[in-house]
Amino acid sequence: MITTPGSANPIFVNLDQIFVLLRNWLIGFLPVALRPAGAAVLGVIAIVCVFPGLFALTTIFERKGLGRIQNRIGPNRVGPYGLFQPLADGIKSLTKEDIVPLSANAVVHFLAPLVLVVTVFMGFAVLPMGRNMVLVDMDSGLLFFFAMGAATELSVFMAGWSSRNKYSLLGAMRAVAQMISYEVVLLLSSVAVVMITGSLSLPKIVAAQDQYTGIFPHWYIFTPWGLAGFLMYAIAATAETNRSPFDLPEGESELVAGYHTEYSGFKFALFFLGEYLAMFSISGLGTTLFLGGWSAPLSFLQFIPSWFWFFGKVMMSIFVFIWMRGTLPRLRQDQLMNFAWKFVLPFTLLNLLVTALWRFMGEGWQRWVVCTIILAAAYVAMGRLGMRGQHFGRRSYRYAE
Amino acid sequence: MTPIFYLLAALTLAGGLASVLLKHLVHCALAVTVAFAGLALLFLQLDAQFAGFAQILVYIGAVAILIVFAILLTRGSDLPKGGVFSKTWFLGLIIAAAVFAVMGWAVLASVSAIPQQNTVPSVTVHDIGSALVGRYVLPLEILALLLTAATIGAVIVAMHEKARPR
Amino acid sequence: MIQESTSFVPQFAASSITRLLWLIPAVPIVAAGFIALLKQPHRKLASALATGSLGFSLFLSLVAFVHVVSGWAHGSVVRETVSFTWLHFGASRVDLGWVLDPLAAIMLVMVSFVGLLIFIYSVGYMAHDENFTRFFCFLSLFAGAMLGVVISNSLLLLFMCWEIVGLTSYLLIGFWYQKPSAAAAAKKAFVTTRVGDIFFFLGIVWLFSSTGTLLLYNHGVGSIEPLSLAILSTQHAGLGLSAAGAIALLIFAGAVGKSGQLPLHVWLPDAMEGPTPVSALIHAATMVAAGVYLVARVYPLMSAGMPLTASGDPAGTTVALTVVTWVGAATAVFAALIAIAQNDIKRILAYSTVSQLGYMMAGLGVGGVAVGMFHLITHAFFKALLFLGAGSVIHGCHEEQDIRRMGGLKVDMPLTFITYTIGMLALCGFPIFFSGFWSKDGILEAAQHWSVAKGPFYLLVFGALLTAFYMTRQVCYVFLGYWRGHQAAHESPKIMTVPLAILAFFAIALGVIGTPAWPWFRSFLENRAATFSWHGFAEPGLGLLMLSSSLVVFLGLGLGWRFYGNKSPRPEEPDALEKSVPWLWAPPRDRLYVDEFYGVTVIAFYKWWASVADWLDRRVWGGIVALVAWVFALWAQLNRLLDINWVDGGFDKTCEELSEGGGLLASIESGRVQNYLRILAVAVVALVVILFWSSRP
Amino acid sequence: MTSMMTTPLAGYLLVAALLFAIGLGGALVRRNAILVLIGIELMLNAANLNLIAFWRYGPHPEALTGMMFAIFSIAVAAAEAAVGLGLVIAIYRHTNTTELDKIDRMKG
Repeated sequence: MITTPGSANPIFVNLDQIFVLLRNWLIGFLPVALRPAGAAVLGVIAIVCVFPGLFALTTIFERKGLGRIQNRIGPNRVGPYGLFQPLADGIKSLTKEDIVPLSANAVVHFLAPLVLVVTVFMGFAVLPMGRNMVLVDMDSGLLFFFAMGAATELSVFMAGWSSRNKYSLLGAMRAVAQMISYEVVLLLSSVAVVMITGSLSLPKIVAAQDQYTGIFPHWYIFTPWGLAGFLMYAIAATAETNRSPFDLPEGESELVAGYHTEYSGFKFALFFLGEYLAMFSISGLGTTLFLGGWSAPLSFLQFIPSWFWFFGKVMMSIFVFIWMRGTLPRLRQDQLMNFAWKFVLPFTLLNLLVTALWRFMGEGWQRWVVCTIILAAAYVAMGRLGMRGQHFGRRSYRYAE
Repeated sequence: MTPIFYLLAALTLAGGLASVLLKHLVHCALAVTVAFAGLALLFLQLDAQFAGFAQILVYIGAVAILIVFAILLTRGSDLPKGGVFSKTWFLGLIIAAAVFAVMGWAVLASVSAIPQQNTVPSVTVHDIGSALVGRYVLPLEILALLLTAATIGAVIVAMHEKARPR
Repeated sequence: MIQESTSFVPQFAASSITRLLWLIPAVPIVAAGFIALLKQPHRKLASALATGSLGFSLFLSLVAFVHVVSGWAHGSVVRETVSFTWLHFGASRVDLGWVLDPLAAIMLVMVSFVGLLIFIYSVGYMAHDENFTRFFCFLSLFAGAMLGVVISNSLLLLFMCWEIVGLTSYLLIGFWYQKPSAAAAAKKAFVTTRVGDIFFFLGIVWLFSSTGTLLLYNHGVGSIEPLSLAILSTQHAGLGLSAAGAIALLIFAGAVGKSGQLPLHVWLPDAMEGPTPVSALIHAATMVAAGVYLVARVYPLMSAGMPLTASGDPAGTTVALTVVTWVGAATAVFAALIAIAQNDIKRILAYSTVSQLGYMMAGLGVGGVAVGMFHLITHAFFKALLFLGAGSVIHGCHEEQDIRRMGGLKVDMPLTFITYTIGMLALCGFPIFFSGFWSKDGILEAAQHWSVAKGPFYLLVFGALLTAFYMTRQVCYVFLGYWRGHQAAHESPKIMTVPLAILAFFAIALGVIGTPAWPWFRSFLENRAATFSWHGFAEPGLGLLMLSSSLVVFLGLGLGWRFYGNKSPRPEEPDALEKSVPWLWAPPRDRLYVDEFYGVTVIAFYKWWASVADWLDRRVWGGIVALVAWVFALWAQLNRLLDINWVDGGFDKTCEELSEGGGLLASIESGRVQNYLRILAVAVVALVVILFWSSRP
Repeated sequence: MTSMMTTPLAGYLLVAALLFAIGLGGALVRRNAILVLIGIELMLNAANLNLIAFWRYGPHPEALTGMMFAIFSIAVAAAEAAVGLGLVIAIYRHTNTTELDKIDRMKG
């Protein structure tokens, strides 16, 4: 699926399509028969290079940002303002001894981080990162993405089980339970978008949102069902990537480090990488589904290249992740599960109904009113219902004072 | 018959065999996951993209995880004392072989009658969706009912004796 | 409730009070229903409900009475009826209804007034009983049913209320059913009155089949109105009786049962086992009077075919009335005789009641409705007074009923003494000042003029003598002399003495309306203008009669004083009369052997019959049954042998085979899943192989 | 044998048959109930492979029959796995074992 940029200015068009042009120029050196394979290889290389770099950047930003939130400086030794810290960390993890516990199941222990990283990388294949910038324009791209996401759970289990460590196993079980619970929500909130777009192909979904009324875009987040779906998606994504406040599987105070307690050196770095890549990919999907993907937020900003918007939105999402991590306390396991099955899931199912209503009510202001009212009423009612019988005492800051 | 087919078939069968023969139950579960993945790839090879991804999503993402959970909840990861194979394993083997023989015979005996259609079918997800809510809407609804019932049933069966003091 | 609907028999304009007449019995009955739902702690509410409802009934009765009196004063005959159809079957139908005429009006006032006083009295008397609310429930039900009897215009409705009265009488006599004697008395009362009721019911059925209606008054077509009576009195029923006479006798049998007349009087003295207010209400003032009232109500039937003089006065009598007269007179003397030798204060009063009821019956027989009814009314007041006084005495003497263990109570219980004495003098017929004198005198006068025989007159005079004698005896024993009981007696509370005082007032004052000078009562009942003139006393023979009856009373009083005055005998000492004439003493003490007579006749016969039936059952029918059973048992044995050797044998063999086969099959069902799977796989293989081989080209 | 395997469909069918046999064998020879379930899953998957293969090489792929069968079968298999494993867990709680030759009591 080839789309043309909205701006007519050739400079901006070329800037927008610069990576596509670059690839086309590069595969021009290959014989025609090998060109598709070459394009694929180039795409894979690009992804494999870009996202780990982004990962490095993100770690330093996260540590700095968290430091800022927690009123400290953060890393500041390596390079200017500690900017080369990720490099130092990378070198360190590569040179550290790879420890495998004696009773561990060595093969599984070795395979677990690989499976994780590979499946997470696979997910990027279907994400449109800019206009015409998608590795595989698959008809059922969304399904592929979730299929790959489902496979990561297995790697988590493999890591936890093979370590032969109680903490690891418990962390893995928690992680798997949590991921399964929230994956349902993740999927169902995405289904709403599919219902409206009528396609599982991510480029088509973005293209459907790349339209404007006046200067405002047709992003799905700007509809009642889209907003509700996006909020549910964001919650589920946070849980799916084991980020705070849903970071129970790695709760340091209880489980040391969860399923990768027994990992060190490069394997640990792979896990670390895998988690951040998962964060990127899930942010990318969220961006694609609800935030208009690579489309510009206002119509007159279309001259700015589409890939800039995509990565900008992803980084904004990452910022929100970091922000939440620095702000919210960790949940309890039962709270987490109750929240998933008793609030988020029912609300997402209702959102599906509302989406169907939206789809079949036709154009007009009525559907805005009806859908908003239903969702707001459901939100209030379910919130009240969920909070019934819950009593919060006055918060005590005994230790903080 | 492409090399990729042989590769995938070998992977699948190896996964299946390993899942049956390995001593450790968790290894079996992981091996069966490999078999599932191989099957999914075979589906892709057969141009059934949707079915392939659904296979991964359901079997690797759900069934394999369920199996693993069941293993851990029943302490299946410990090795049993009396060996993993039943006393009548030889009989079982013969029966399985007989089944394969019969089926293989059936397949090979009917090669000439097997239809042959080598054009790649152009089936999109959209078509599948339309078929699901069109021609196959009744099975779909029944399936939804079945899944709901199964969910409730599984929950009830699994929590049934929770109240009994251990 | 009764609506103005098509089932209403068209009426001439009945006054509104007549339309509302049904409320008089209905309100107490509904109140009884409410009280039945109350628990024991709600005593006040229960008593308030009962007395309130009866007070309401009294108010309505007074309104009805005033309505009738004013109608009578204007010279019109007041007999208003309201009726409605209860049942249709085929061509015939049963109408029920109520009537308001002078007879009903006067009875209504009497029953509700005396009843109300007794209700009030009961609040004090039963205050400590643990079944207080039940008592008032029964009392209320009784009062309602009794009022229903009074207003009934249909013999069937009357009979229903009559039976409810019987039921409540049973319940109230047996109120203290823990006492075996009370339970037995209740049973006796119930069974004995049933005997009379059967005849009564037969009479009703006969009447219905003859006249086709059970309404008494129905604008000329009622069953006791001239049209029907003319037919009835010409029909012959055998034994020289007309149909009217026969029916009247059957109905009278019911009255005999209810009013304790001679053959069936045995239950009444025993009924004294009930609480004293019950004795006063049921067995003195109202229920027993129902029999008399019934005879009065159907008096036209009783007197059907009576020869009349040219002026319309009765010139003879009928068979039915003759029987009524003789039975009444005999009862009067018979019961008075027994009363002489009784020692239980209530039992004496009970026999006195029987005796007085005899007077009423005789009065009805010889003098018509007015004579009998006047004695009924006065008797109701003074007998209620006496019973309540006796209750007060019993209450004050700590539930002591034996007059030999009392004495000297005039000091301890002055109010009771005064009122009791008034009642006693009224009962004796003390001249001039007491109502009893005038009513009894009326009866005696009528008896003297009775054309058929003089026997009843002499019997009644003798009864008056005996009455004065035994009442004197009782009063001397109870109030004079010195105290012979265990604990000191005490006066009763106000709630009991005030009704006594009111009743005492009426025991004196009621005589005014029945003197020969101003026969208001008689005129009222007979629909004549009441005129006052001293010439009433100037009737030939009347002065002599009054004088002689007064003399008889004084003689009785004097004899009583002679034997018992101020003696204060010890309880274990023989009676004064027994000491002087011992041969005369034993029969009345033993109640003239009536119970024993029944014991050796009726009851013995039933026992003999029962034993015969028992023998028949055991020997004859039992033998036949046993024979049949034996035949069947033999057949069953044969069957059993057949079963065991033939059927069972074959069946067992089959079962064995089956269970063996089942065992074989069960060994496949090992419970091992893999076994099943294996078998399944083998079966599939076999199936496929067979399939392919069979379809080989 | 290779000479007979002239068509790709036959190859897929043979692979499916072999997978089925492996699954059956696993279900027959292993003692653990969970493994029996794994074997059953394998058999189901072999059937799915058959269905997909027939759909792909059948005369009317656009009718989607085989594909739909496979998709429904996948969904049913998920339900079957959930209930089956729930049963295994319940049985384990009851008898404290998952070894099938020890679980042969016919009443609870």
